[in-house]
Amino acid sequence: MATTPVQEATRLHAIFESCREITQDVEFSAAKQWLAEHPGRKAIGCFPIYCPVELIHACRMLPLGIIGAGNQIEITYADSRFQSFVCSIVKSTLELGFTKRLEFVEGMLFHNICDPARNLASVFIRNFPGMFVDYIHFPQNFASPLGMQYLQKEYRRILDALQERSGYKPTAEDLNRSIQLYNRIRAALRELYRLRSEKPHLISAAEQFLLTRAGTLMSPEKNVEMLEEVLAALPTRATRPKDRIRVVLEGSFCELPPVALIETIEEAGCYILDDDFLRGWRWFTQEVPIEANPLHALAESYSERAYYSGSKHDSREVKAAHLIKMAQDQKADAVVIMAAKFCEPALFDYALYRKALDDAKIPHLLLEFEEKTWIFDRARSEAETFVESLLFD
Amino acid sequence: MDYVAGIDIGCRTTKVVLLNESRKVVATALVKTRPDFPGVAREALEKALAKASGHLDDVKYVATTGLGRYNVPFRDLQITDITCAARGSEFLFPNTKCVLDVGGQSTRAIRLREGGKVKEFKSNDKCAAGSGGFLERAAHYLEIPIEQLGPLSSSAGKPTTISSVCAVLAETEIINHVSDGQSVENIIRGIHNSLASRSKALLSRVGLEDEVTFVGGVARQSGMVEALKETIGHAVNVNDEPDTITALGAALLGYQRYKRLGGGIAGETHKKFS
Amino acid sequence: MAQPAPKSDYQGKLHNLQKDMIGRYYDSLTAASEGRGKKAVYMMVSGNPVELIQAFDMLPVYPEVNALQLAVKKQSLPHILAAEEMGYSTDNCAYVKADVGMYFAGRKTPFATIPEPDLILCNYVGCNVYLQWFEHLAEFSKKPIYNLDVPFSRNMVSDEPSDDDVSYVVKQLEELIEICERMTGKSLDFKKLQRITELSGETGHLWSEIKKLTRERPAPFDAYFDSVMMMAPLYCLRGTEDGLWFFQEAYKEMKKRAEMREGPLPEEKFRIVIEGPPPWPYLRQFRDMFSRWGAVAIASTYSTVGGIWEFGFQHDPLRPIESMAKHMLQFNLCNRNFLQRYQQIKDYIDQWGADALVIHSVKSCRLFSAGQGDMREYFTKQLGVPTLLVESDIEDPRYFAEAQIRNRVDAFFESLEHQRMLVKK
Amino acid sequence: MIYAGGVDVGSTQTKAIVLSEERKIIGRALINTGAMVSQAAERAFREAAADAGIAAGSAAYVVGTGYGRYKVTFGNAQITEISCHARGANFLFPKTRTVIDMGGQDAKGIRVGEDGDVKDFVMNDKCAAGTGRFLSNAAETAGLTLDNMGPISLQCKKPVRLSTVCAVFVESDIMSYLAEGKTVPDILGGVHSAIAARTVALVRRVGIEPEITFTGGVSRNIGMVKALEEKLGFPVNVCDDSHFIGAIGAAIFALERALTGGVAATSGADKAAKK
Ligand SMILES: Nc1ncnc2c1ncn2[C@@H]1O[C@H](COP(=O)(O)OP(=O)(O)O)[C@@H](O)[C@H]1O
Ligand SMILES: Nc1ncnc2c1ncn2[C@@H]1O[C@H](COP(=O)(O)OP(=O)(O)O)[C@@H](O)[C@H]1O
Ligand code: SF4
Ligand code: SF4
Ligand code: SF4
Repeated sequence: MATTPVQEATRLHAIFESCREITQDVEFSAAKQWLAEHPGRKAIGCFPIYCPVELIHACRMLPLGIIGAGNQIEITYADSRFQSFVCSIVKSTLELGFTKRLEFVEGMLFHNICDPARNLASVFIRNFPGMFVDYIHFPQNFASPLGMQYLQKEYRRILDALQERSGYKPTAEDLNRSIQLYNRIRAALRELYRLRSEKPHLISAAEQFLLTRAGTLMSPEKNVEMLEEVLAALPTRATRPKDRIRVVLEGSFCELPPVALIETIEEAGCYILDDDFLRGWRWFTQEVPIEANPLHALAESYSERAYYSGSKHDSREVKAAHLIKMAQDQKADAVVIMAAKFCEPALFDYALYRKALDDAKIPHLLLEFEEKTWIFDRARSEAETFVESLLFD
Repeated sequence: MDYVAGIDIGCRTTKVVLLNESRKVVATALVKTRPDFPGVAREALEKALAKASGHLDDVKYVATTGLGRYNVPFRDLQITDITCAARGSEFLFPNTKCVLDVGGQSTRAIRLREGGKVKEFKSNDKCAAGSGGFLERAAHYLEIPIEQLGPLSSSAGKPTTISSVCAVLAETEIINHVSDGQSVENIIRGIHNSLASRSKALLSRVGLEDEVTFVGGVARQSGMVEALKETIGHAVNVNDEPDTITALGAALLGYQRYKRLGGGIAGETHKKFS
Repeated sequence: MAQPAPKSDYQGKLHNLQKDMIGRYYDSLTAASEGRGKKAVYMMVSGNPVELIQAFDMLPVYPEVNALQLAVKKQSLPHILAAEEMGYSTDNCAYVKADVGMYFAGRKTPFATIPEPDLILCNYVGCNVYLQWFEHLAEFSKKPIYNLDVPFSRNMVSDEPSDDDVSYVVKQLEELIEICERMTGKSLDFKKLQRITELSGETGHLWSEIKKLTRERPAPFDAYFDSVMMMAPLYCLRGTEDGLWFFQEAYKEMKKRAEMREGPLPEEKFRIVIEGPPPWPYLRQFRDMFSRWGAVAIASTYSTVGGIWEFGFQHDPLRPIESMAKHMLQFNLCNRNFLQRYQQIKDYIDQWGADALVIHSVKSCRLFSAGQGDMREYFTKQLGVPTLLVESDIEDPRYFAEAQIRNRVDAFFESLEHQRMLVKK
Repeated sequence: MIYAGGVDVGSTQTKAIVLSEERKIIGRALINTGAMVSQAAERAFREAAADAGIAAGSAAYVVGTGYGRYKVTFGNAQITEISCHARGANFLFPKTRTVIDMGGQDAKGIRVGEDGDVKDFVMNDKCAAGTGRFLSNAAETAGLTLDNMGPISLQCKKPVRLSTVCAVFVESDIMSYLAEGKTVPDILGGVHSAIAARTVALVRRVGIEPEITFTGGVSRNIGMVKALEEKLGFPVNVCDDSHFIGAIGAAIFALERALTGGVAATSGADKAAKK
């Protein structure tokens, strides 16, 4: 295949732009198109952080990342249900429902990440009676094998509920095929992250975020093709390294920062070498093994092979250990904690991070954001100040 | 004579500090900010130059900061006001550990590392309750000139308590106090106390440590300075022109850059003015 | 029209008894902190296996109760600020912040010195903040932690937990027994556990009988403000002879009041259900706002965070472990979903006979409050129950805007009164 | 002839109304509240009485309302502004089911029954964002007056998106937009639409049912009337007396009390009278 660098650059640009479009489309046209092309099939919305998409896919349904509406819609109904001190994603997701934008999905899956999300599931049930809504209890006891065993049973329960909605009863092979497909997606994403941390000028954090986010809104088959294409084109991308500080970013595992905000931080002079954007969609540090009992493989992977997340309370390790390790692995100059406003899991984590980072003498910055914002003056000047504090001597 | 200028375009006032070749402050100037940032920056610069009997051509390097730092076409460098406030404070008071900057629309607490560098900072969020704008409104309501706030507050006997968390709603509270016969002095001191306790909370979040340098226009008010001292229980550094410290920081950082570049860019800067 | 607030605190014998007993409980905390007492187990109030802890002669310590005591005694703010200085956000649950602040201030309070934990038992019932809170305490104290994971009541058709849920919790309780055995060097005395469970069962039963007394008109006590007094013994002394005795006395006294038609206010004009925890730092002021209008709470959801007995649950001495599991899964407010809470409130309104619902929405506790706008919507629009929502906080005195809340309360009762006039006309 | 009065002591402005026995508005007054709340209340009522051509002392019953209602020392009773707005709106527009009140420092939504009784209400909290105060600060920054800001906002082509709803910070936002070269109508359009969106979101909590009556000082601003109508998708009732609705409601309560003598028409007023 002889493509010139110019053609490749245009192609990459086109992919990123189409991802941007998909990401900002609160009408979910890409998903609707898939449904139109696959008559009789259904879509299931996944609320963050982690959702067992393999189960949905094996039931021949389309898993969709329903993760708020970004800064694309005005919240006028959901404010009446959730108070001012609740994070944006809860409200904008509910707003999507009230504005009838979720009528095309068959159902929504929620789980126990935090108290507002917990209550949101009930509010969905009451307000959208026709919708299938289920709530997954992810165990929080990992000190004993009981937690993992319970999760396997919980997956069985969810799978039963899903197959009833889809009318298709998946076999173990179906499940393993889905696991394989998502393994490929996650492997491609891991590879992109690896590449970025090595040569951060090749792909920005914002671009990669767009790729990942758009992937949650399209079919996994299409997603994997797209990612592998990007992966092939990137190494020869003609971009120049810039004089920037190297940071790793943590805290945005659930609510999504606006893309422009990520770009703002990068423009302020940061290379973001690693981050936890859309953590739930990249959940596993290794491939989920292919076993005779796929539900066991998934449950075990959840408990043993997951990235750190503020919603998974693994008391086997000190909280900040993973973060310090991430910063050290990446030889980062600093850590940026980007937490969603009102997000208790992220804000509680910060309290422990702060001390640990100070002790480890790693400079850090806390930025709070709301997905619904569209002006980033304050974040810009905070990020600039932070960069200046590391650069000026 | 060659000059380096630091220009701080705040939301209320625009400040200029001029440094000469040997890094001495030769003039400062202050004008009210208008929406026309380039124009106001230039006007302030010219005002300072007039004091130093200098000419625009003599300005070899311009560093901007503040809200309008990106809107000045003839700048050579833009830096955030937090970095600048830290640098300016450390220059004037070398033992500064914390800086409190209360300007027209924001309050910031900064913790310094060695060398006047920023270690950590916090600013108030989208809410005017802890800023100079609140004081301006209060002055307006109580029908006294803003310059009088400081002295009046200093002479208060029994400060009133202001409990409202909103700058606007606090006005109602102030009105009530007036109609209850509270003296203007006590009320203003009450406002200062409430601002001081908010400032302390912000300072504590970055780690309150002696010495604290107080910058920004509100530091012009003696009563506020006293209230802050009382609340934090430390001495507080202030100078006569606390609102120009951020511009001074910009000028110092600009000077550093200018020296590093060997002065070779003077010609270009010059062209930018025309 | 609102009257000047009558002296409404019920200051009977019970009050002194409560003070006495809780005082003794706090003394045992202080003793433990000085190394002359029992082993301290930190636990959450809602859905806990305190019976098991008592069976091992260990001391239940409730960080939530300590935090609320700090707030009542107006000691919370400095601790909250100290925690915020450490890096906790203004938007984090202030119970946690007050507790963390207090922890680093040497665990000294005006009512007791709180012992360091020997075991941090995070009985995770629905509140995700619990997990964070105890995780942090474990990191600060470097003491062992056990997350006892209680699956959330997420079955929308019934609140009955599945067999898997029950056996999962039972197995974890068995693990916990092993942990306790290791810690105390004693093996579990099953007979003792049975006796304790029996005491718990009787205590819970009496508590539920007391709560049913407020179906009378007038209600003999305020099921929000006065219930609070009875909650501490329920948590701290459940499963003890003392605890049972307290509730026997309480039942006698309340029953007598009911028979004599004595209520907490001179006249019971409005019967309300209150949802949400109280503003501890301003409890008095808050109560007065309702007393002025002759409004008495005849039921409250807050009084069920430690357990729901009034709908028929009772600990069973024959199956102590299973009944603890049931209690943790199903019969406490925190582990129930929002729709189940709607039903609970609806039952109060119907069966206890209430005129209105008051929602006190607190910023700290999103478990309680996130989504109460929807609850308000359900009760006003779907059921036509007059509903008032006011906001403040359980712990952080900075969020109590007295004038605003009062204005709302006044307007609400004004309109209720007005509607009554219209009906009478 | 029996006269009754209503005085609505707002945070910003004090409104007074005199009603005649046959429920006709015969006197009005509007003054700034200022610092001397009691005096303002008295002065407003005196002016209204003068406007009606009666002696201030000849009113049989006076009800005070608004945030400063307890300062209406010469009044016979106090009633919250929520009840008064509902009743006043019902008087001017009997089919009113929803009241949107935007005053100087707060915004309210009230659901009203057929008799003008309050079914449900909500108010904004602790923050002057999205209130009349926000608008008057915006007007001042844009170099306009309250009277012309509304009409000018209607010429808006492409509304800007504000980054803040803080009544104080809105000034710097507007300044930045002016600096960027945005037009005054576009900025004002953005201001009005932001506030309208916030208000509608607030009022939705009580449920929006037509007819909707817009009350309070901000209802005099045509730009806000249009912006609200656009967000609501319904027309709203406004008239020249909309700013006075709270005072009118108070006056009606007062008149009912005066006419029924001992028998309570509204118990609120009744009990207070016995005090
Ligand atoms: N002469 C003065 N006396 C007292 N206070 C003053 C004086 N000048 C300015 N201030 C206060 O300082 C504030 C402006 O501070 P400044 O640092 O200039 O703000 P910014 O940088 O945001 O423009 C005003 O809001 C006012 O409260
Ligand atoms: N002529 C006018 N045009 C537009 N807005 C006005 C006009 N007069 C008053 N307002 C607005 O009304 C507000 C005062 O409303 P009002 O209902 O009297 O408030 P309050 O009862 O709190 O004093 C002012 O802040 C102003 O924004
Ligand atoms: S952003 Fe935080 S608070 Fe909001 S839903 Fe996600 S985890 Fe919960
Ligand atoms: S509370 Fe007051 S000062 Fe703060 S954002 Fe709201 S209007 Fe502005
Ligand atoms: S959020 Fe509520 S239930 Fe959870 S710890 Fe805080 S106060 Fe307790």
